[in-house]
Amino acid sequence: MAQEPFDLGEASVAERVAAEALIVDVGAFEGPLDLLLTLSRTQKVDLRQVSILALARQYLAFVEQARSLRLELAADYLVMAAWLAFLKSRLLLPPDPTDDGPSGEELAAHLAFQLERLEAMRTVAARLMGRDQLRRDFFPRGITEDVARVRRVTYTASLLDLMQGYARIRTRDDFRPFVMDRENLMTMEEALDRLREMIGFAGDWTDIASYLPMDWQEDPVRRRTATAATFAASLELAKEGRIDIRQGDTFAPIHIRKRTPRDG
Amino acid sequence: MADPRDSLFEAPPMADQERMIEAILFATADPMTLAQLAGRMPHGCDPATALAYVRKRYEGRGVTLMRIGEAWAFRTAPDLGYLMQHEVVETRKLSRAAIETLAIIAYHQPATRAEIEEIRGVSVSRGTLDQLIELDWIRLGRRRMSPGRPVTFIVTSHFLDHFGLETARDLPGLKELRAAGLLENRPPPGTEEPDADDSQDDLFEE
Amino acid sequence: MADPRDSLFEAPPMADQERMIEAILFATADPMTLAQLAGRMPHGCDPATALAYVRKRYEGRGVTLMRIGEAWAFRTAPDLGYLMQHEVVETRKLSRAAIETLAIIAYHQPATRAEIEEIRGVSVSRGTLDQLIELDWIRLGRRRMSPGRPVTFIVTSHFLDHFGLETARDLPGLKELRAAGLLENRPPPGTEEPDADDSQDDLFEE
Repeated sequence: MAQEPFDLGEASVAERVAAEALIVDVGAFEGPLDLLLTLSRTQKVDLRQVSILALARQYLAFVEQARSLRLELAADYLVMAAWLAFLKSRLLLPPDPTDDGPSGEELAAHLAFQLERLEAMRTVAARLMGRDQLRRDFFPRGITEDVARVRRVTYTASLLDLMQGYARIRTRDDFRPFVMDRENLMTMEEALDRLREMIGFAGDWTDIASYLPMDWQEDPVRRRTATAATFAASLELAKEGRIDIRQGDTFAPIHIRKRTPRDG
Repeated sequence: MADPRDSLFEAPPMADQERMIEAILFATADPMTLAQLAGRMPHGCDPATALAYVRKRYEGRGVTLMRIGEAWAFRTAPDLGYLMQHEVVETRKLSRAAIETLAIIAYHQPATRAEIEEIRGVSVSRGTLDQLIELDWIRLGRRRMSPGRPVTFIVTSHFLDHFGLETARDLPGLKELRAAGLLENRPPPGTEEPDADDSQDDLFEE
Repeated sequence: MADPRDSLFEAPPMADQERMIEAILFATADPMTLAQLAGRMPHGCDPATALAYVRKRYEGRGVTLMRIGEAWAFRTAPDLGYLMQHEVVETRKLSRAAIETLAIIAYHQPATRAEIEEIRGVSVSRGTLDQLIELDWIRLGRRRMSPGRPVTFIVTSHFLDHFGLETARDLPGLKELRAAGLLENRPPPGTEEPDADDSQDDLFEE
């Protein structure tokens, strides 16, 4: 199989055809194992009986030819070539008793196994793809019905949750008991009652502070709540159309007066 | 496999035509008219007759052959429509805000929104109240006779059922809560311990 | 109509259960597991038995009940595929590498990438695996309990559905391949015996 160095100028037609065929072939192989499998088919025997020695020779010749044609061979082809050259020498030489590595026969048997396995996988792959396939040979339901997903959320809480929730509120640091501290709290209702009574006598603008009861003016806490309640009450009365409210400036005293019918 | 249209000049047996109708109507995305069926089936077929047989075969089954205008399709038997619903029940724990709001209403009912907010110290979202109303655990009570006539909330009998209470007065009082170790902090000094029953009387003595 | 779940404590008659199976499986293109069927049927139903009856009923019909892994679906009879030219979904042609990789995973599953490469003798491109995963024909299996804990690939139930296989044990030629020892993980001579107990046995032998 040795060939003259490839030269474009002097190459015969046959050489060029051979070279092109090789280029095509190298591209068509999926790696050295694929190439070996193809080569082994030329032996026309069951893969179990394939002569690995003959196969190694064929492969090496192939690689040699590719090199002589200055074809770029991928590294793994060369690695395989080196390995097959090693295997060839193992198969040809009598076993070295000092070498406890695998024998040439073992290595050859494994290569044969790999080739047979690859071949088998290709066969079953073809059988698999040859099967009836969904949406090509058999079909699923064409008119599907949506299944309405009704999501029902139920909430749960136990009595303990409830009690703990309440306890949590009642033990809060800033907890102020509800409707308790009546002594120092003027409610809006109280202020409203008082204001309703007094406003009838106030025809002119009067400072809202003057409506605070005497006993709510000294203690700052009591004055604050009374002021707030009275102011809120005055807003309520203004809403009802009973009084007018004015404030001259920010933070200036707030004045109220009774609204007369002609104003309304 | 060879297309029977090319090779058959005799129509396939009616049993085969039935199978064809089944397969076509099963797999197509749209109902099919007789003409469309005939166009798909081998020459010489009689889709009208085959269709009649198929229709008979599926009578009373879980799917039936239905006529939709001029076309035909398999449809779920009407009485099995409920199978096309898949109910997923999700159980969630009530949010802390909802629990606290509910607890306040239970202990203080009737309670206005302003009162709930005062006790919780934060505003109560409309959604929280809506959720509790939807759960049928609270409902609107009488309007409070105070300015603005605010609505009040009270707990429902459904609430009592759910929490295994005969009346809201069965709710443990603060003393019991403390005894149960639920109230660890003492109230700030100078404040009196309220009797939780107080605020509930007007509702439950009606 | 009332939900039978609320009112029935006795299971519906088997004939009705058959109808339910028909209705539910006709309504979807996806295979459904026994658990999914049971979830949709009233309490006390026995979908496994009902399925067996339905399967028998549809034997030889234009549509047949097929088992796909752990799930069930109606599919048209393969011999009538020629009638469904309009429904054929053109799929991208798979490369030889993809087809071989798929076959290796199917027959050797769970298979690591290194094993696929060992069998094919070339490296497996990321794109090939991605393509198969995108087709939903393979998915990641458990990690192999070997150094590096490599990921493994296994075929999906969608793969079984696509190729009309009841289980992965029904892959064509599987028995012969196993008998010939071609599915054994045979390490090259002179290398350490790998831990074999994690190989495909668990998937094919129950």
